[in-house]
Formats: sequence, structure tokens, C-alpha cells
Amino acid sequence: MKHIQDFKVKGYRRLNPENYILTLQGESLETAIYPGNFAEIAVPGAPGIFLRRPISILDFNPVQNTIGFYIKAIGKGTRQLGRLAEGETVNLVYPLGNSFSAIENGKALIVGGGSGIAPFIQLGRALQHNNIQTTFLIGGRTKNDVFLTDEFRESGEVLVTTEDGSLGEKGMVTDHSVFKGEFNFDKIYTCGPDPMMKAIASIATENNIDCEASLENMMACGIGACLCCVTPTVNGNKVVCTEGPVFNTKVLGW
Amino acid sequence: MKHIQDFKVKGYRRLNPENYILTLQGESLETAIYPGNFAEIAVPGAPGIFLRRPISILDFNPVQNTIGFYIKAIGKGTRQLGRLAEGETVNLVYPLGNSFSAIENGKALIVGGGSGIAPFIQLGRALQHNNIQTTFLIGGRTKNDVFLTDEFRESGEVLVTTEDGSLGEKGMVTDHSVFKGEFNFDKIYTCGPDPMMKAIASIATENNIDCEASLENMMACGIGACLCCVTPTVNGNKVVCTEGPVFNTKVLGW
Amino acid sequence: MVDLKVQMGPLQLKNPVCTASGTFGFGSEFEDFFDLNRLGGIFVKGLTLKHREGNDYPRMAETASGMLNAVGLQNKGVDYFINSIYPEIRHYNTEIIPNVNGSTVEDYIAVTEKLNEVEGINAIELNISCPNVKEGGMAFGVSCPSAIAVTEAVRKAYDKTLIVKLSPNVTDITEIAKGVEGAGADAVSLVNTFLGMAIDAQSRKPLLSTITGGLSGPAIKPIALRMVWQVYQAVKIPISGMGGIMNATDAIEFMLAGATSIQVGTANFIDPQVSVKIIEGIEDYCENNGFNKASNLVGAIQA
Amino acid sequence: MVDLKVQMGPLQLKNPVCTASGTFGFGSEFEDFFDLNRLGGIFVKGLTLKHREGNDYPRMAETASGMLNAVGLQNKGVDYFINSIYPEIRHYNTEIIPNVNGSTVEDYIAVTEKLNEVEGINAIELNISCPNVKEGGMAFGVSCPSAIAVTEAVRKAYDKTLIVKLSPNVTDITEIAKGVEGAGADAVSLVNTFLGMAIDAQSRKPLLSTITGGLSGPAIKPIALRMVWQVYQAVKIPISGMGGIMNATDAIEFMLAGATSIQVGTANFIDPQVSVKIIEGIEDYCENNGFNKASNLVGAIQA
Ligand SMILES: Cc1cc2nc3c(=O)[nH]c(=O)nc-3n(C[C@H](O)[C@H](O)[C@H](O)COP(=O)(O)OP(=O)(O)OC[C@H]3O[C@@H](n4cnc5c(N)ncnc54)[C@H](O)[C@@H]3O)c2cc1C
Ligand SMILES: Cc1cc2nc3c(=O)[nH]c(=O)nc-3n(C[C@H](O)[C@H](O)[C@H](O)COP(=O)(O)OP(=O)(O)OC[C@H]3O[C@@H](n4cnc5c(N)ncnc54)[C@H](O)[C@@H]3O)c2cc1C
Ligand SMILES: Cc1cc2nc3c(=O)[nH]c(=O)nc-3n(C[C@H](O)[C@H](O)[C@H](O)COP(=O)(O)O)c2cc1C
Ligand SMILES: Cc1cc2nc3c(=O)[nH]c(=O)nc-3n(C[C@H](O)[C@H](O)[C@H](O)COP(=O)(O)O)c2cc1C
Ligand code: FES
Ligand code: FES
Repeated sequence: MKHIQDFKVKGYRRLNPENYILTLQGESLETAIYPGNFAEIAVPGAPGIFLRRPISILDFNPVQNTIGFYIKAIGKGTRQLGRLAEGETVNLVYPLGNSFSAIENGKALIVGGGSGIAPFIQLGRALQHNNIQTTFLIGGRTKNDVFLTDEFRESGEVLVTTEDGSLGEKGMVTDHSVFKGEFNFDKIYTCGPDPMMKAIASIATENNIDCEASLENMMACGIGACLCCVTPTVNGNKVVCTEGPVFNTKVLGW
Repeated sequence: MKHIQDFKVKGYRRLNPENYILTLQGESLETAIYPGNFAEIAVPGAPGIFLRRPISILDFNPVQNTIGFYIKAIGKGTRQLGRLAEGETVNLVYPLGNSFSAIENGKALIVGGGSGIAPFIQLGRALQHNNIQTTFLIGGRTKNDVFLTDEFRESGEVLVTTEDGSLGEKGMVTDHSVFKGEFNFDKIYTCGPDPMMKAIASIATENNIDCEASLENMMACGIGACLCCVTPTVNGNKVVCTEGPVFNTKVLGW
Repeated sequence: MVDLKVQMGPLQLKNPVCTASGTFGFGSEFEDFFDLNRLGGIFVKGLTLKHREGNDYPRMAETASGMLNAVGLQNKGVDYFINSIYPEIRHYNTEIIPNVNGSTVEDYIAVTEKLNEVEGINAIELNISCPNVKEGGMAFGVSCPSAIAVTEAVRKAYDKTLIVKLSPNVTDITEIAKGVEGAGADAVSLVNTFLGMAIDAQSRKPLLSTITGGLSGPAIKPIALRMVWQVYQAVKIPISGMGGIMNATDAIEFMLAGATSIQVGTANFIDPQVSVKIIEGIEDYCENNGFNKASNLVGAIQA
Repeated sequence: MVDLKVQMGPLQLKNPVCTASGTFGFGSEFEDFFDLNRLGGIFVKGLTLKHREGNDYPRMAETASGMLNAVGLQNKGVDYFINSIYPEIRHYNTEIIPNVNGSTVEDYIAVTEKLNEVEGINAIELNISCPNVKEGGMAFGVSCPSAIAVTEAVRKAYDKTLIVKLSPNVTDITEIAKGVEGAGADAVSLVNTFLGMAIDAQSRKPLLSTITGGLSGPAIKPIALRMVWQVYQAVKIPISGMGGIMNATDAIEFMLAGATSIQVGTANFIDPQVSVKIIEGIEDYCENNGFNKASNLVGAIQA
């Protein structure tokens, strides 16, 4: 069930000057939250911001009633969310959207870049719960842009690429040696910049592997009411906030 | 000279839940500030507030580069100005408007109500400097709405009225016994709600005494550029932010 | 006890607060947030004769105190609505009011004729003001003769309450309002969105695929309020007022300016529970200010 | 080094950034805040033939991301301007552009004839779009024939650069723009304010003495930008664009949409130094994006 609920800022974990994890605490918590779900956050006290901002749910703790978001400050709203005072009220509409479908058997590859890594903490845990052998492949510009690898390592193997070679293999995620030679995954999950996801989708197609991608979009309502957030698919325009954000890349025609 | 300048919040003195004194500190301070001058304050971090807010300058300290405002929280902006964090930046355009003209001889009566008392700390000091015998008459609904009497007492005698009689004489300022019987002031200064000022102005007229009133108005620019803030006078519409806010009540036709 | 009922021509609403077409889906999207039965009415998403894909992505841009949309009437067609959607929502104890669109007068008539047969639907909103479609839409609403023509044609095809939704993108909205009143409209609703545009200075590209789109939200409220006030003085039929209503105070202002009922649009995106809060706020206001009927607020401005 | 010069018909501005009529007084109000010589031009407060008291108080109301004004052309008349104000401001090394108003075509001509004689004044802005006066003003700007008539008459009386300021309160602004272009305007400026209204729900009174007033500020930016883009495609004469410009990015958007120069209005009230910041911001943008002339930004949107 979708909720509209006030939370309080519990604290921040600063990853670097632009990236942070924001933890909110509520008096209660909806726990039917699945990997890929997001929240629409009302950004408090920021002049010039009119609409809520869609942000993936990083994780949540049903005992403490906390919910976490991994946010990259790229504009007015994502910057303001990074400088709230402890205890300040933040209103959420959540959980929204569909989710990644965890496989039951076989091996999974998760490819994330930028703020696209947020859904994968939860997805990794879900796959682990299914006893799936999971490989995370995380890309960044430099080693200072690669986050949460320790957390991912709790659910599987972690591979890294950086454009400058400062961590892991040098290059883009698509250049990683995991894609060279024998390639024996049964499912790929990806989230990040569009060009990256499209490249991963074509690798999946070439290898005849199922691939799910989580899309970003300009959203107004986040609940399927306005039809602002569409993406073209082989079956016509689909609403990203309710029919997605997770799509099978075949449906996207990628 | 008018300035546009960033200040930092130095602190608050809370008078009651709705009334407070805000002190700001700058790296420098324009000290050519006269009793009745005001500042246009850009209210930080308040969605829904577009324009600056005009607020009288309560006092200033040229050694510490501080400037004080006495504010009554009546709406979005005046509420937000009451909950800034220490060190937060507040931008001022100041000093603006004309000022009360301190008399050189005789006895002065200052009548203030509500947030209209703000200019009178400075005015009282200026009159004291001229060796004028000054009487302050301050009105409020109850004793919890009468402020700054200790400060006023440094420059003269302080009389009080409250509507419920909880402090001073019971009634409105215009009911005060100072207006009964012999009335030997040479000048009246007033600031507060319009009906109060008009009543005071007609007492002044009856007694043939010069009276100056400081007007409020809806202001957009505060510097005479937009002509939004006019008041009718016997000489036609006058611009309150530059030709006022202080007017001789004869000019106002009161 | 305040009587909240208002009369939109032949149609009675249990209270003045409705949700605006295109901003409330088909209602069910909001079921988790509040009891939809409390609403005065739900103006559902714009319908056309045939399925429409709508415009390409991107369709939305945020602006100062508002947003631009270029949805372009994406919908599965009126038959799908009647057969698959309406049966799912008809149990709500509130008026479900379809928003009727077309590229030609014939289209409008065809959609209307189908809706005329649907039991339980007591009113339609004729949208002659959509700025986001190439053909029809706003073109009908910005010229008086064509507004009259389409209203007359639809009036013939529709037996129940006909509300015509006006475009604000005109020199004189009273002229169009009088025209559609004369053509048989039972009520008018105003305003639809303002034609606007946004550019990304960095990429030097428009932010919408269609370049221009419809502006909604508090930014437009002063203009919308003025139009309601003007139309109130020009016509006798009731007005459903909207444009930037974010809270009960805004809604009351529209009623004071002359709106008999109001619609909540963009505000639903920011607070999905806002419409109930507005109903409660209107009731409180009436109580505190000595109005025993909400309808007494209509046009009660002291100008 | 970026070449910031732009050409408004016969009139050259040293940079595209001007201040808008009615929002910058006669310039001197801003002397304490920055060096006025840096401006491309100053459109001074609207002038009429005779002294005008303007409208009654209250004249201003804040709105979401904007404001309503109902000043109503308060000014001491064109003679007072020429004899007492202009001599005090003519030393500024920037274009001083008077904004010409009237209730009748004869009024407009009379004001224009007087300004035509003033040495140092190289352009006038013909305001046919003031929403805050009972007679004349916007009435001229919302009908194509009357817009043409007043422009033609003033054109005959004026030898230098004639800029006509258009009203946004119209169905099709391109029609009016083409009309005044044909009537001899050297340039158009757009937009003036939108007719709007605000009500105090508590007192049930309008917030302006005139009930309606002119809406300005970022709220209107998306509509103004759209109009500039439409007019740019419709006429050959240059456009002075405005409506909610608050910073250099906004100004650049207007230029990309087709404005050769821009005017800063309401933003002056919020940051009296904003126009210099905009000049610097445009220069930086040009440098960082490979434009060696600011004029190359004009209409450079990739639509
Ligand atoms: C389903 C979903 C999940 C998301 N999850 C996360 C997450 O976990 N962490 C995270 O940091 N970000 C996430 N995002 C992206 C996030 O919503 C945007 O970064 C945010 O809305 C930008 O707001 P802003 O006010 O900071 O930027 P603005 O100041 O509004 O804009 C800055 C720039 O970003 C662009 N932009 C703004 N909003 C979006 C958007 N929704 N999609 C694409 N571009 C946009 C603007 O066009 C502009 O160029 C997600 C987006 C979606 C749709
Ligand atoms: C020269 C001058 C000096 C002032 N000095 C002081 C002072 O020292 N201390 C102080 O507390 N206040 C002072 N005021 C009043 C102060 O400017 C207003 O209280 C303030 O602007 C209200 O802003 P807001 O955002 O809190 O209210 P809003 O939320 O904007 O409005 C709340 C209500 O107040 C009314 N209002 C808003 N602004 C004004 C205004 N400028 N004049 C009259 N009514 C208004 C609105 O119409 C509305 O009804 C002064 C005003 C002027 C013109
Ligand atoms: C995303 C979106 C979609 C809309 N779709 C429609 C529509 O299909 N039919 C219609 O008549 N109006 C449509 N509108 C206009 C609204 O119903 C309303 O007239 C407008 O948004 C102004 O009200 P507001 O400012 O409260 O949103 C749409 C508005 C938005 C924001
Ligand atoms: C207080 C005020 C007074 C104005 N007076 C005039 C005027 O005298 N003549 C005129 O042509 N425009 C006048 N305008 C309109 C502005 O010049 C400008 O067209 C409008 O405000 C839109 O720009 P903005 O949103 O940047 O303010 C006035 C605007 C304001 C806010
Ligand atoms: S954001 Fe409104 S439908 Fe997706
Ligand atoms: S507020 Fe602009 S002239 Fe006074």
C-alpha cells in the first residue's frame, strides 16, 4: 500500500562532497518495499522547488522504522536534501513503482553506475536470500566515485571499473573483462546512465540473457496519475512510475 | 548611502512566542542610520516568499557591526525570520526611508503600539542626545504584549496601557490619562496600527502640536523604484519608502 | 452544520471540491491516500475516440511555482474507458465526469454519444482547451465561432449536464464563455493550462519534446482567478474554477470570485490528500465566518 | 573577448541587458548599488502627457513566484521628465529609453513629439500594454487594428528607434507583432504584465484597489518565453524579451528563444544588483560555450 507519511532526518553518511546517504526515521514504516521501489520526497525549505523528487529506496529497517536513500547532489533538490538538520521533517509518498524480479536459480550480474547503484543493496539481499550467486559490477570515473562496495560484497562478488584506472579495471563497465570470453550469467540487472544501460542491454541480447533496467524520467506525481513520465516500448508508451521504473530491456526495444 | 550586504544571524532575544529581536552581524556596517529608517530583508529558505520584507531598524552597534530588528511574527516571512540558525546568511538592503526629525527644544511624547515600537529606541536616544524630556506611551492588549519598556526607560519616562489592565492603565493608548487635563508636549511621534495613529494625530491637531507618524505599506522595492507603496496626502500620492515612512500627520490630512 | 452541496446546473455535487482532469488519473491511483467518496466529483483523464499514444518524452518540466506538461491526451479511447475502466470506478459515491476531446467536431460528437448512453455518468466536461495536441484541442477554444459550433453539436448529442472547459489563452475569455452559454452549456470550467515553454540553456534545447506545453500550478493562480471573476460577471451559468489551487484558502478565493465549484489539479502531485483537506478547510471557513451554506461564498467578494 | 553589442534596429546597445520600465525608476534609485554605465539601456518609468496620480492604495500584492501591481502610470508628465529628470540622468553612458503612454492616439503622438526633440534620447518604447489604466493602455495592445493605428501614428511623429511593447493578454501575439512591424516599428518588446487578481479570503476583499493588476516575475516566465519564441518566428525586427528574468540563465533562455536584448524587471526589487550579474553571466556563458558574440545566441535554440 502507498503511504504519505512524515519522517524525521536521522542522519547522514557522507560519501564524498556530492554523494550522501540520508536516513529518515518514522513513527511507523510500511515494509512491503521491494528492490527497485522508490519514494517521492517533498524537499523541505527549498525555494524554487515545486514538485517532489523521485529517489530509489536504498534500504530500510523495520525495527527502527528507518528508511535510507543514496543521493547524488546534481541540482536544487538533491543539494537541499543533503543539508537538512537532524530532526527536520521530510514527507514521503512511498513505496512507488514496480521492482526487479529476483531469479530463483542460476547466476546474476548486477551492473550499476552513478546514482544507479541505489536499488542494488536490496536486490543483492533478495538474490542472496534465493541463494543466487551474484556478481556486482560497479563503474565510476575515479575511485572516489565508487561507493557501497563493502555493502555489495555482503551479497556477492564485487568488480569495479574506473575511467582513470584508480580502482579496479580501467575503462567503462562495458569494457570489463567479465564480458570477455566465456559469459555464463542467467540474468543481468542494470541501473545508471542511459548509454551504459543500453550497452549492457545489447550485451545481454547478444548473449541471449534476460536483462532488466531501471529507468529515470521526469516525474510529476510518481503514482500514475499524470502520465508525464513515459518511455517508448515495443508496446507503445509505458508509464515509468507505475509500469516501471524497472523494464525488461526487450520491452524497451534496446 | 544604501547598501546591499550579507549579514549572519548572531542571535535572538525571544520576547514572547510571537515577538522577537533578531540580531545580525556583518563584516562592516553602514552607520548613517537614523530613527525611522528600515531595511528590506531577503528572507532565506522560505518557499512561497518572493519579495523582501520591510522591517524598521531597531538599533545597531558600530563596534560589533551588529544590527537589530524587533519583529512580530504575523505571516510567512516574519515567522521564518524567527527560526533561522545562528550563522545563517541574511541579505539586507539598508538603510532605507526617511527618519523622524528630533526636536531641539521642548518635550516629546512617543506613542507606540504593536510592532510600531521598533523605531523608538533610536529616536529616544536621539532626543536624549538633544536633552529633550521624552515620555514613552506604549500600548498592548495584555502585559505580555508590552515590550522594551526597560530600554525606553533609559531615554525617558515610560507609560503603559493594556486593554485588560494587566499593566499600566486599562484601555487603549488614546485613553491614557496623559491626554486628560493639561497637555504640554511640543511634539508627538507615533508608530503602530493606523487607527491608533489617526487617533493620536487628531489629539495632536486638537492641541495644535506637530505630530509625525511612521506608516506601513505593501512594498515591493523599498527604494522608490516601483511606486507600489503610496499613501494619499494633501499634496497627492506620496511614495512611502522614500518620501516616508515618516510623515507629518498634517501632510497626511489626518 | 454547514451545507456543502452546490449545484452545477442540473448536476448536484455533495461539495464544491473536485479533482481536475489529467491530474487524478481515474481516481483509483489515489485510493490508498483517502476515501474518494468524500469528493464532490472526479474529472477523469481526457478521453478521445481512438486510443492515443500521447506525445514523446520528455513531457514535463518544472517551472517557478508551476510545471509544464505535454502529455497530449494519452488514453486508450472512450470504448476502453466505458468497458474496462468505468466499471471499476463506478462504485464510488461521487460524480465521475469524463473529459471529452477530439480533433474534429465529429470526433467530439462520437465520444459524447457513447458517454450519453452510460448509466451513472451524469455530466461530461467538453475540453476545447488542450494546448498539447496538434489538431483540435485548444484551436476550438480560442475562437468564439468554433467554440460555439462544437458546443452546439455536443449539446445536441448529450442529454445530461454539459460543462465546457475554456482555454485561458485568449484575449477575452468572457466572449467565449458567453458564446458557449448561448450554445447550451450548463456550466463552464476554467482555466485549462497556459501555453508555455522551457529551455535548457546548457544544451540549448527545449525541455519538452513538443517545445511548448501547458503551464499549471500556483504560478497561474492570479490570472485564473481574474478570469473566473470576469466570467462570473458575464454569464449566468455556474463556474467550476481552477488554476493553482493548493489549499482551502485558494479554493475559497475562487469561490469568492465566482466559482460554484472548484477543481484541484497539480496540487494532487504534491499532496495526494490535498482535496480532502480542502473540503475540511472550506467547511471550517464557513463555520467560522457565518456561512451556513458553501454556496453562499460564490461571488461573495466585496469589490 | 566576447562582443556583447547587439543591434535593436537602428539602435545599438553595448550589451543585451536593459532594465524594464516601471521597475527601475529613473535609474538614479540604483546608483548606490552599481555603476549604471554598465547597462545596455534603461527603460525609464512610463510617461504620460499630463501628470498622473496613479491608482489608489493598495497597489501591490505578492503572489506565488511573482507579484501583482496596479501602479497605474503614476508620473509627473513628459514635460517634467524632459526638463527636470532627464538632465539629471543624461550623463549616464547608456541608452535612456522613455516608455510612452496615452489614453488616446493624440496623447501618444503628443508625448512622442516632445521626446523626438530631446537630444541624447535615441529610442522610445511605445507601451500599448499597460493593464492598470482605465483608458488606453492595454486596450490598444489587445486589438490588432488599434495596435497598428497607434504605431503608425507614432511612427510618423518619431524619427529615431521605435520599440513597441506588446501585451501578453492576447490570443495570438504574433498577429499583433506582425501588425506593428508592418506599421513601422523598429523592434518589439514583450511581454508586459498579465492581467491578474488577488483576494484576501479573510476580509473577502480584493488585495488591489483596482481589483485586477499586472502579474510579473518568474511565475510568467514560461508563457513569456513561449511568446518570444513565437514572435521570433513571425517577424524580422528584433525583440527585447522579458518576463520573470531573475538571472543570467533566464536571460540566455530568452535570447536562445529569439530575443536580441532582454529587460530585467521585478528581479530588480529582489536584488538591485542583478542586472550587472546578468551581464557578467552572459559573457561567461558565451566564453564557455564558444560564442564570440552575444548576438549569436539569438534564436540559437535547437528545436
Ligand atoms: C525512479 C527514479 C529513481 C531515482 N533514484 C535516485 C536515487 O536513488 N538517487 C539519486 O541521487 N537520484 C535518483 N533519481 C534521480 C533524481 O530524481 C534526480 O536527480 C532529481 O529529481 C533531481 O532533482 P534536483 O532538484 O536536484 O535537480 P534540478 O535542479 O531539478 O535539475 C538539475 C538537472 O537534472 C535534471 N533532472 C531533474 N530531475 C530529473 C529526473 N527525475 N530524471 C532525470 N533528470 C532530471 C534536470 O533537467 C536538470 O538538468 C531517480 C529518479 C527516478 C525517476
Ligand atoms: C517601513 C516599514 C517598517 C516596518 N517595520 C516593522 C518592524 O520593525 N517589525 C515588524 O514586525 N514589522 C514591521 N513592518 C511590517 C512588516 O513589513 C510586515 O509584517 C511583513 O512584511 C509581513 O510579512 P510576512 O511574510 O510575515 O506576512 P505575509 O505572509 O506576507 O502576510 C501576512 C499578512 O500581513 C499583510 N502584510 C504583509 N506585508 C505587509 C506590509 N508591508 N504592510 C502591511 N501589511 C502587510 C498581508 O496582507 C497579510 O494579510 C514594517 C513595514 C514597513 C512598511
Ligand atoms: C499533467 C496534466 C495533464 C492534464 N490533462 C488534462 C486533460 O486531459 N484534460 C483537461 O481538460 N485538462 C487537463 N489538464 C489541465 C488541468 O485539468 C487543469 O485545468 C490545469 O492543470 C490547471 O489547474 P491546476 O493549476 O490546479 O493544475 C492537465 C493538467 C496537467 C498538469
Ligand atoms: C511595479 C511595476 C510597474 C511597471 N510599470 C510599467 C510601465 O510604466 N510601463 C511599462 O511598459 N511596463 C511597466 N511594467 C512592466 C514591466 O516593464 C515588465 O514588462 C513586466 O514586469 C514583466 O517583466 P518582469 O517579470 O521581469 O518584471 C511594470 C512592472 C511592474 C512590476
Ligand atoms: S509521474 Fe505522473 S504518471 Fe508517472
Ligand atoms: S516599494 Fe517600490 S517605490 Fe516604495
